[in-house]
Amino acid sequence: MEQLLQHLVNGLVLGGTYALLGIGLTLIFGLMNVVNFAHGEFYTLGAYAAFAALALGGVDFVVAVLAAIGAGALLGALCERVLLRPLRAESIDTTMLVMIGVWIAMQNGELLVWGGVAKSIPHPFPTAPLVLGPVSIAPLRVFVLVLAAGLIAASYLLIHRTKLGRAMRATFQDRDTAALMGVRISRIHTATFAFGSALAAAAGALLGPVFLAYPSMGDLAALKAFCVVILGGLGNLPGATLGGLLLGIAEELGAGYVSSGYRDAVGFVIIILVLLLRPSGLFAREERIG
Amino acid sequence: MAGSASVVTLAVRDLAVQFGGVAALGGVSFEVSPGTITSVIGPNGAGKTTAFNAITGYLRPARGEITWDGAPLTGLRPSAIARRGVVRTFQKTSVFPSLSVADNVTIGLHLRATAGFLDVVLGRRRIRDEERRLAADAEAIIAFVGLAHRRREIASALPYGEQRLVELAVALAAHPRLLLLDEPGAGMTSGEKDVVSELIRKIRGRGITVLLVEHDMRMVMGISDIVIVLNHGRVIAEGAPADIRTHPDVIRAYLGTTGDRA
Amino acid sequence: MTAPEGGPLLRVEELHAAYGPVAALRGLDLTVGQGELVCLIGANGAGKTSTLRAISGLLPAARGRILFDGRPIHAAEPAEILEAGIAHCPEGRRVFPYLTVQENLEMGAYVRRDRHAVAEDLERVCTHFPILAERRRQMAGTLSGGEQQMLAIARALMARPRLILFDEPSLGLAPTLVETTFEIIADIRRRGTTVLMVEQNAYGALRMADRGYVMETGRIVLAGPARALLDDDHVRRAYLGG
Amino acid sequence: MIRLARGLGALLALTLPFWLANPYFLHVVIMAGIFGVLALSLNLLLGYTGQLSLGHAAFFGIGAYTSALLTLRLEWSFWLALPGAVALTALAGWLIGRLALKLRGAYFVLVTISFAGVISLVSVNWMELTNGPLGLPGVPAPELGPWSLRAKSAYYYLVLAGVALSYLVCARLVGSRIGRAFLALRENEPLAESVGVDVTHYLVLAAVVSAGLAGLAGGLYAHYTRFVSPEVFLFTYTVTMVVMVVAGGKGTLAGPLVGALLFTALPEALRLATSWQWQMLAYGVLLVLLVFFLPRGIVPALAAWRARRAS
Amino acid sequence: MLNRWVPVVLVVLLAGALLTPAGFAQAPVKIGVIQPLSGPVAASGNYVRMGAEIARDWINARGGIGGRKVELVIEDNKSDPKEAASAAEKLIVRDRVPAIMGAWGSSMTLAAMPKLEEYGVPMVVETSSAASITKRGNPWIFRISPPSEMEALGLERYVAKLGVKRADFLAVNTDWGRGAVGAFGDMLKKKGAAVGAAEFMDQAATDMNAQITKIKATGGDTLFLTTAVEQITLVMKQAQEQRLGRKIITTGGSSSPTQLIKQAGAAAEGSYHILFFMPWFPEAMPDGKLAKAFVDEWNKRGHPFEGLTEGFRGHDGIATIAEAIKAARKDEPKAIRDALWKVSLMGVNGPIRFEKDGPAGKESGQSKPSIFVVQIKDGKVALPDFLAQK
Repeated sequence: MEQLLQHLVNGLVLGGTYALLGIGLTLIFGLMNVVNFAHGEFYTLGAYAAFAALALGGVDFVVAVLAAIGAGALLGALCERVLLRPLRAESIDTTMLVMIGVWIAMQNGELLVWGGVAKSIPHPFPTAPLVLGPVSIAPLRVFVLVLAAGLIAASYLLIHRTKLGRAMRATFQDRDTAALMGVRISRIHTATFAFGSALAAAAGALLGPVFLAYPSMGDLAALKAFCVVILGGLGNLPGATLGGLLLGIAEELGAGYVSSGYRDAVGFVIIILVLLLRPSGLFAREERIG
Repeated sequence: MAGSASVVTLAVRDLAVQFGGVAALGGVSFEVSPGTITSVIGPNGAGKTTAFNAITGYLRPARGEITWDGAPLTGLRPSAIARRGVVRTFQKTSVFPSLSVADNVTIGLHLRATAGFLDVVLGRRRIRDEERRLAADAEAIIAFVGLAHRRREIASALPYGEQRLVELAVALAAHPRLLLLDEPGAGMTSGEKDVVSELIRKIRGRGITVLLVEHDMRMVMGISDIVIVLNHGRVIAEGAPADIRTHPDVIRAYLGTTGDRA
Repeated sequence: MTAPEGGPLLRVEELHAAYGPVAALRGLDLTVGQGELVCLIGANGAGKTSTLRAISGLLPAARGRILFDGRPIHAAEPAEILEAGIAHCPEGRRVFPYLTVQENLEMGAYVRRDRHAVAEDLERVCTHFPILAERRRQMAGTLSGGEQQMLAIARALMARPRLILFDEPSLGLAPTLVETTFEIIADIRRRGTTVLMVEQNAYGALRMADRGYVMETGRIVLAGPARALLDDDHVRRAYLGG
Repeated sequence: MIRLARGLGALLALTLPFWLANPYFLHVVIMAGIFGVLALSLNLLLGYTGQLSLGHAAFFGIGAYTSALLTLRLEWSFWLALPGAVALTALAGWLIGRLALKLRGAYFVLVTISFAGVISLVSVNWMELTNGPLGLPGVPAPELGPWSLRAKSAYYYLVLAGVALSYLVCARLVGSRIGRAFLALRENEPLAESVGVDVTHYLVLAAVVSAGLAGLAGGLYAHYTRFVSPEVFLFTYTVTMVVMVVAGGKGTLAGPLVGALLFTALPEALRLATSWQWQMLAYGVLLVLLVFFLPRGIVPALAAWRARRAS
Repeated sequence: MLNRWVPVVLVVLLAGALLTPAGFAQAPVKIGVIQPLSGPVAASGNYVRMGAEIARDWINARGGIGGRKVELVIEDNKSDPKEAASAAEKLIVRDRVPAIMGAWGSSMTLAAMPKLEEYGVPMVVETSSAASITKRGNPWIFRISPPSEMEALGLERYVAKLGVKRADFLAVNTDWGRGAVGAFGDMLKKKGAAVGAAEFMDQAATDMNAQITKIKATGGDTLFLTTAVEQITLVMKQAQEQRLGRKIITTGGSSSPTQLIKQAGAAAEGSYHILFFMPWFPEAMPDGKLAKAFVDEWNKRGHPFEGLTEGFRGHDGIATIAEAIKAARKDEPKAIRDALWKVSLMGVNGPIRFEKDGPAGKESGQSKPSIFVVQIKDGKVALPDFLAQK
């Protein structure tokens, strides 16, 4: 029982960050139909941006997270404008291949700039764990969970309460009619990619201090994000959130009670089962965004 | 092309289709007599294409029965229905876009070939003969629809009217005994429509029963033996073209009401 | 900025347009005068919807000109055309099914920056269409067909257009709702907005219109005062052949 | 013109070991051949049926492990083990084809990725069978009667035969009713159904053949490097295959081979052209540029160029 | 317009690859180096490379080998066995190196090994720990790093002093981790200690909470941890968060306690580390002067201090090969192989001398490296009490 509770708490923290990654990807995938293999690289970018701001710029932790978000949004927008917009008429494999190229180039660019040695990102929290009965958790992780929840909530607000978010949802539901309403579809694409990338960068900046920053850190993260997207259904924010939490908890329990070697298989098996039984995602109502 | 006017009929009984609780077809019954050109007409949203989709296995009806040649078609997959000789075309132009006209038609001949995996991989002689025969058949069908000069061109690069002819050729290649045409004249110039009308008559001349959905009344009235009128998911009239044109319910369905509203 | 007194608000000249290889418009000419209600009729596939899509910038013009208020708009983006004052209420209503009624209305005012006036318009539309006020927080996809039509019209009005394009507003509606819809459109015109309407229900549309055009295979084959067209046998033939 | 080029190419391929004295280049060509088989295999699915498998490394790996295990544990001859590997991977392809029958596009992609992920983890964790991450060293080189095919030039001909066989299978399929059914599935599924093409049957068939060919490549790889470890399941192998197919020209017979040659040579060329820090970065940038400027691939671009010149 | 030059560039690159004549430069003595310079274990590979470069510069500063300069030809194996084999092929055939040092991970080394046999070129293995490397009957392999069994044996005499009664294992799911769990488990059982859970983690995994939670439930007293320093950091932090409260012993010599102190902070306190080099107390090494000089040179070059526990391998590997070439008096692979059997030198780690290992007639060489244990105490690296008292 004690062990189960600890596993659940661990899974919750892990799942929160999976959700953050998944939300960004599900928007990009759902709205733009781009299989974004470089998503994990924006996560890595976020971690390094936070490292640069904290260790080299000496700024506050929250400022560093904001800097990472800014860097992610900027590079995401650039990537969309320069590479994806001219290829919008091409097939999904073509854009996927371009993103594979971006993935390889960004990862090796990071290796070149930062070297292969993992960077430890400083943070202002005490290292002694908070103890609640049988469960213990580091203050940093609590902070990460809270901030991740905050960012997820902010994403909801952006999607559901702002003009931009409304236009994004409208575009996803009916592109032509959205254009008739005066929505400039290419701007929506740029905004979506920038927003998704910013969320990935935020996840990187938050998890960087918990883990470490190194060039290939995004690979596994991207894989998990894809799992979350499928679990939740394309463009489905609550689905991605729930999917992230579910995946985090399932992995913890799988590793804890089945076999730690098969830990990453949990996500794959879930994907296969979900796609076979409910191809539109576990929580999908219909395909829609929001 | 085999299958002359025999007792073969398509019978649709009490066909109903629901889309998310809304009835698209609310119990439609009709029959298609062999060797005829039968048209299904009706205003937009009347359920014509829905009926086609249900007959050819692209939609699962909520209830009702479709029999062809005495045997039920309900529940079969489209490819299995095609194998029984019921072949359709689509409302929106539907070709294999990046392939040549000849390749389009040769795909249509799928059911007339027999090559299995091993035959192909081992490169058996029988297969080479079969391929030659298929190529000749494809040529004949392309010539029949009048596209011989286009056979090497990529289907999606053809003008619209000719794409519709490619589509027709593909369907003919599948060896239909009943051919369902979904708006064969849509978007064509009147000259092109005349060509299609003539073709449809020639197809009937080869013993193929034709069932078509069409909006162009000149075309429908010109070639049909029987016209069936659908509105709001039900049959509102059925008969010879001349009777249909003056049928008051049909006029109301199409043009609305003139003076006092019913 | 307005056109010379009495000049047409919208003028379409020799317009050609195509979907890929498929020609949709083949030299279309029509005009809509300030304050008029003009209806465009014709059989399916004649190119009525394509005409509206070309005017609102969704279908690029291959040749020809479209002038709104004397200014060429055939090369403009949909957003610019909307800003110029043309709203398009598309065929099949096309409300955003997973936006609430209110959000759909707000989408209608997407290009407007006068937030206060938008809020006022929102209230005005809601008093005008009480059924929408009732369903304000409901997803538009859950509305009935008639309610969706009201919403689509109201959404187009939210842009404060000078010209509204209606595409088959009566499509798929029960007869009483057709009546209501037509009344609403007539009312919009009475309040000073110019209307160009595509309708399959030809007689119904012609009864309320000032002028009518009959389309066939991408061009105008007949034009005239609506009353005259009502009695013209050509119209019946366009639909039912013969 | 084309025939002359083909004849010259064949002559070149057959005599390569005689004038390409440097075994390092021969090694690069052998690897290109193995990847050529993989690219042909992936192309069958991606290029012809239009379904992208991102789990192809799984078939490659299953082939490599099967052939290695059959020769190591059961001491089968290479000539039996290789068909065994092909058969088992074909079976795996059948399984995936059946599973993903109704899935298309991105969903098909994700099922294949997941399948590869699971198989890869099995290879790491099923110590008794696969020796886990330690891998299987000492995979024997094939023997032909009294001769061992250990020498590079000999193995080259074995791989060449594999490429030729794969190409032949693909070419014959593509030119037949079956290949046309694949194309019909890619081009317009509802229309294909309407003329009697049982698309699901052909999707499964394509998956089976594609997997089988990938298994062949895996077997050839295992007996060439003579060491198999779970890294054969690395996602980068799949990515490399996709790059080869799409950059070379999917849906063409020559495209995958051109892509395989180019993208096996490119990293080696970069090894020479620039220091290791820049190699992968340059690879990524070149890939982006290539796709950006030739989105349909090299072979179709060449064909279009020739057509333009001819007209 | 631009789409013209892309294929042109590619063709030029391809042609360059195929047509550049192989170098026949006579002057320098070439030594091949295969290391993971990119990919997940890039950091370690780069440290080894830095150490190798120090050895090269030192040898050259002393006049090279018989008057010829040493040149390192460095190849990246991208942490991928296929690349390791390709790199070996390229070094041997194109660059014509007479000897190689490599290839860090065991799977990479194992993949490169058939090439050595094929072309008859010796390789000095500086890091790999899988027992099978020297047991396979490849007479071109000379290993200076300890296989896990040897490392476990090195710890054997301290088991009682460390107070290990019931041990659990957490290891990276690779040849190295699996091998260490087996070897240390056997050794502990032999010494009468109980062995509890054996948990594994993916090389790229960052969240090991599940494994830690599971280990926590076994009630042991010691956790043996085998993985790269990044994951050690994460495990230590996460173990602290979960109040695991175990004695942690890291194996494999890659743990770099300095980096752990920096990155894991208090979480690393009290942990023990099996190492093959102690840069904090170079004077305590078998050859104190050499060790001190190496540490100074490393620092002078501005390399990170935490890399020293890996970097020394590069030095020792290159020094060993140089010594063999010197003894052979020519840079010819077979002569170097024969000479390797006779070398006896002092490395940073300690004496290097090869003994036969593996099937008779086709033995590989295995040196017996020195093994050390340090402890992190009060945020500093120290000798454990039971050693310091001596």
